[in-house]
Amino acid sequence: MKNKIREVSVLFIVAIVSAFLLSFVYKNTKPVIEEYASKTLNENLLKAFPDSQVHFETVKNDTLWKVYKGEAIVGIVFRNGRRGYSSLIRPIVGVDSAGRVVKILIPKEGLAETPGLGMKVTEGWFQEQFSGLTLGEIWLRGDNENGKIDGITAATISSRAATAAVREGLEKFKCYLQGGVIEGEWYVDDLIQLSGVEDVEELIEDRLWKAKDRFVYLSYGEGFISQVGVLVSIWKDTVLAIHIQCPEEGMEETPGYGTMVASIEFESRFDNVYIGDIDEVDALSGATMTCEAVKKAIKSGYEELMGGSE
Amino acid sequence: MLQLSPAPHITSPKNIKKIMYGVVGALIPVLMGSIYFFGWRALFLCSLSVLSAIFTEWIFQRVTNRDIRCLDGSAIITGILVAFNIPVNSPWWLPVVGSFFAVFIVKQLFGGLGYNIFNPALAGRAFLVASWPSLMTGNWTPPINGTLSGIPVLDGMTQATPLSLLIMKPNLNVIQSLNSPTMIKTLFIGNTGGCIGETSALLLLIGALFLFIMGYADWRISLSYIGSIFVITGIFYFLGVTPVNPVFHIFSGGVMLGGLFMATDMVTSPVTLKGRWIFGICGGILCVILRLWAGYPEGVSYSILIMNMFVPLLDRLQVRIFGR
Amino acid sequence: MKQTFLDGIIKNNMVLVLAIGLCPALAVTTSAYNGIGMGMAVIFVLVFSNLLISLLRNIIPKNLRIPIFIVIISTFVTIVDYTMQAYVPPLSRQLGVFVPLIVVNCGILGRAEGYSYKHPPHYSVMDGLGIGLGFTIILFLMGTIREILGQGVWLSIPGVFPGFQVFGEAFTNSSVILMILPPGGFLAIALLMGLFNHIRMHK
Amino acid sequence: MQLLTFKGGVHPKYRKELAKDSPIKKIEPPEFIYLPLTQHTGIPSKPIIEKKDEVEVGMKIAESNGKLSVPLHSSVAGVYMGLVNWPHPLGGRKEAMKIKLDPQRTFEWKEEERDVDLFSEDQIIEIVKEAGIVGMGGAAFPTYFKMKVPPDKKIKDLIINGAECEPYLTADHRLILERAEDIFKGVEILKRVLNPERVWIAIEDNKMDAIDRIKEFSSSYPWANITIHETKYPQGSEKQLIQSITGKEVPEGGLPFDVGAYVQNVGTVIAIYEAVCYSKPLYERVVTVTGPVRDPSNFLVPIGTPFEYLIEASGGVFGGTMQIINGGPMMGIAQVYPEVPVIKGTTGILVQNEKETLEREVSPCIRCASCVDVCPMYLMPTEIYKFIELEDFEKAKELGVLSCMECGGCGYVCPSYIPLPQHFKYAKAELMKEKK
Repeated sequence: MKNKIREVSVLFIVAIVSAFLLSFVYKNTKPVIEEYASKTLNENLLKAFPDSQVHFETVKNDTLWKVYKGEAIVGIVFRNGRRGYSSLIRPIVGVDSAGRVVKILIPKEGLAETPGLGMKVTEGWFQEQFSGLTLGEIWLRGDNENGKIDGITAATISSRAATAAVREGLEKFKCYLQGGVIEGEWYVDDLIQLSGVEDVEELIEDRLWKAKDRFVYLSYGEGFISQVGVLVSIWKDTVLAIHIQCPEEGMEETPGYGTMVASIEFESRFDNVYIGDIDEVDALSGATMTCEAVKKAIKSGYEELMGGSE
Repeated sequence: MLQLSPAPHITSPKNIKKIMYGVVGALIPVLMGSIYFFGWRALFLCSLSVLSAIFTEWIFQRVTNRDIRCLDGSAIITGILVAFNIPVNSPWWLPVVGSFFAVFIVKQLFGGLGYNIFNPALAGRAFLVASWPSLMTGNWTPPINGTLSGIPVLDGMTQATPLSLLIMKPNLNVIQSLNSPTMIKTLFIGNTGGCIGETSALLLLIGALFLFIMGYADWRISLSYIGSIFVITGIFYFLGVTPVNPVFHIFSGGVMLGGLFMATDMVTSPVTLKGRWIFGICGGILCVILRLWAGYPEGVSYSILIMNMFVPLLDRLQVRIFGR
Repeated sequence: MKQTFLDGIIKNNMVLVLAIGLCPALAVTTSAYNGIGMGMAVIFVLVFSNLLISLLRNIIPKNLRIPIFIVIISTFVTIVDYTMQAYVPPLSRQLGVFVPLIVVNCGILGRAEGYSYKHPPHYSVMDGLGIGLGFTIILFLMGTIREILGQGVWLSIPGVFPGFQVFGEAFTNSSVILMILPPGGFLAIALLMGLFNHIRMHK
Repeated sequence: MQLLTFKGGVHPKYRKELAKDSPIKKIEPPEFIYLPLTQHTGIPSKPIIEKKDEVEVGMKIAESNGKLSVPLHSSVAGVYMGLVNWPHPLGGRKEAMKIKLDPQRTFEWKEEERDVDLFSEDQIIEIVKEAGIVGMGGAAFPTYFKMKVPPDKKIKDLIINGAECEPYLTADHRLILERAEDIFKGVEILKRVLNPERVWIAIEDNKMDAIDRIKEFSSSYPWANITIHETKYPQGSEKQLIQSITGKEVPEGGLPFDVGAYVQNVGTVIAIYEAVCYSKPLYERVVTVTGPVRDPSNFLVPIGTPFEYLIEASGGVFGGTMQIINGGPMMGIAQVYPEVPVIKGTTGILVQNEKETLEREVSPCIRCASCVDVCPMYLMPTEIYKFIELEDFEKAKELGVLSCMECGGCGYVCPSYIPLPQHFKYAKAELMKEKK
């Protein structure tokens, strides 16, 4: 018994000492790390919207920024992701007030496309093609008559994904250029994005909407700490797309773990999934509870809302 | 003085040199065909590749003090097959590097002739595809004797093989032309875009027939490989999974070259009959999966390389020992 | 002491002889700079964890030694991680998850268990230095091979120095991409291991 | 006409035409005869005469020395010169009884014919043992021992092996042509002892004249079924012959009577007949001398005659002797000394001149699997060979190396000229050592 106490106390002391040491290091490095992060972000934003007189205001963390020149909004910068060949391609796109792409930037970091093929989306010549294009023109030449983008030879998937990420992001966020912000609940701007059209018919207040060719519903699931909201667009039995409430929109899951589910990459895992197969979607490691909450929200919302309306 | 040698005191007329040079001979008509379709550059690249293979082997055997057997024919086969697996307008150094990798890394470092796990030429091709993907998969020239065989030219995609059109989600017109009898005929003759040695199904079949008759290659592997591709794509065609018919599938791309000359490589295929059937069928299934659902248009080389890995396992499928 | 140090570099080389710690060796060695960075991080963790474990070797109870080792090692790893994030962020981004993963690098736990738990502090520090240096050298060599063949440059530091052009512009434009892909890591490690064994056997 | 056959096997060049048409000639004995004490599988015989003793033809000079042993008889009349250490055709030097010929005393075996019906089965077996008869197809297994079938095993198929599958050799072929009736008489004796349900006489289709000759007697001996076999090596191997005829496989490590079969070579059958009916011991046998000799022939040779004497008798070699082989080209053993004597199991002597001797440069195995395809025992020689090279004999055993009968088929087809049978012999020897 005495031995046991000794053993445990040694472990305890070691742990205490290491905790003190770590908190000291953390305290000293945190400001440096944060400063660097904001510096890089600012640099990237400036690359996407090169104008020395502007400043950026974050609308959604890591996703949307408004660009101010003095008091006036002169454009937006957004970041939108689309799955490429083997990773999520997330271009940072600067848009001027006319809805024209100023510049795009696809950072190498976190990108795992095939070197020499898909990785070429990070090359200047590819990104420069986007400058000055409007919504209808952001297509690969082969895919659309108005397309003005030359794909990368032998890397169609990656170039198509990069192009689509820019186009879809532009479509999604262009409302911020007119009138500024859409007022209302957290899901309102995403509702427009998910319904595909601007005028939707509200079937059940704040819960269920009908668009031209799909339904959109809002549902909540019990997460690790809080309720997690999920906006789901669905047609027949197939989930078309989902949007998960992100921390900026009021989700209160464990930062760095639970909140990770509110990523475009995770959301894209639910694209075109049959409702019965929702459980098969891979969870994020470290955020099992929150992922379960999302899945539960999708399923329970479906049963509750769609069951009655059809 | 009497000589002492172990029994048996007579041997069959087959020997390594005959087998190897037999295979080289079987590849000659294909080479001549590709010179006809693609011009003299095909021969140029092929010679470079062969020289590089032989030279690499010679150097290695010289440096490591082994018997010099760089002219036993196996290096020549590897050289030719590496060249057959690259597009004709590749830079000159591509086949040289490919053959070097095939012979040095894949063959000699594993112990030389008979000890390599992977087919050297295919591994060489895989190396080239991974290292210079745009040169290897986006660099097609139409044969000099015609346009790309009557395929409607897509904007921005003038340079494509019939097979690589498939992965670009083509429209109905293209699919119709891919399914047409003219297309099949062109693919059979070989007057189409593709790697140097893979386009002409006819000439490849002639060469392979010679090998089968001489017993230098096993027809079971070829039959099971190509046959399973045909059957599976046939089923998928009727189910609507793949838009093109099975005949197109087996004549396009490298199925013929791979199934007739690469999968049948003695060193890297199983020794038992049962093993060979399984090898061929699984290889065919893999090839279809890779073709239809993987990133590259072609799946032949990887399907065979993957099956190569299973050969030691398949060799354990021993036929029942007599009386056991 | 000197022998301990040299053994750590050659006779007990972590990658080539003991074949442990291969995961970071394969994953981060796409450039020589990355290799050095990873190596330095490992040296730091190894030396300090060895030292501490050796100092505490008479206090640490046998039954609980593994958890205590892990706590000590992970403390130093986290220190390295924060420090790198703060002062060499590009390198930290490049090495990514492999810095935190030093915790489970079996090389470090292996030395703690196999050496410093049984030897006095000065020997343990020397062992940590030697093993760490041996690891760094191999990572540097692998990084060199892969970077030169795969990218045509040598010792490039992201954002600071573009690297030496080794074979000229033409080669850089059509370098052997395979070498900076995962198979290239395996190839490089296999070639180095083969060469090393060849030299050892024929000495 | 349906040809019977087995799975696997090879088709070498047979070259039987060399000696096929040469009738069996009785040869004059040489001056010295060497009779090794080990002429059969089993324990060596024990000499029972003293040095300088006079010996007669057919006189017992050494006796059976244990269960698996047979007596030895002098093949000439002369004087016993004592034991010498003499080359043995199966390799090495072994003890042999040296006999000097007395040319004055010529001799022809002239015992009265005896009625077989007088003897009981046990007596017949005893006669066979005393006559020193061993399997004459090459294996040299004591025949009396083989005839003592365990009482719980019933012989259903008695197979007379006339499928002389070794290339070049024609001794059995000539025996069938010249002494067909004796064969039938010998089989009748065997039939009495073994009491089989069926009797088969198996001959390959490259010996059609022999088949015709046997068929001439089919009316007098209606119990005999003649089976015609595909000319394929090793058709004459015991297990393959049983498989060809009955479709049954002798179990691994088992004996033919495990599947109710009994195989006996035609030469042995004649020896049994002579021993039982004429009380003639086994002191001479038919040997084919062939290859690039001027006059390839089939000799009736006193056992103990040196090889070189027989090669001389067939006219000598042209092209320079490079290799003298005891037996045929597939399984025969190359000899170091030309003076080795003929023993009871010597089926033939094959000579090879410089042109025919193989210059084999061994290449690495390319896994062509020819050996796997031809192995009549369904082994994987290429795999077994790999393990033997690594000295992993246990693994080789697992893969069935002990089933290998060293027929040489794999070595014949190997395009890399790897002496596979040699490796298997080595592995089997090593495994035997371990067992001990």
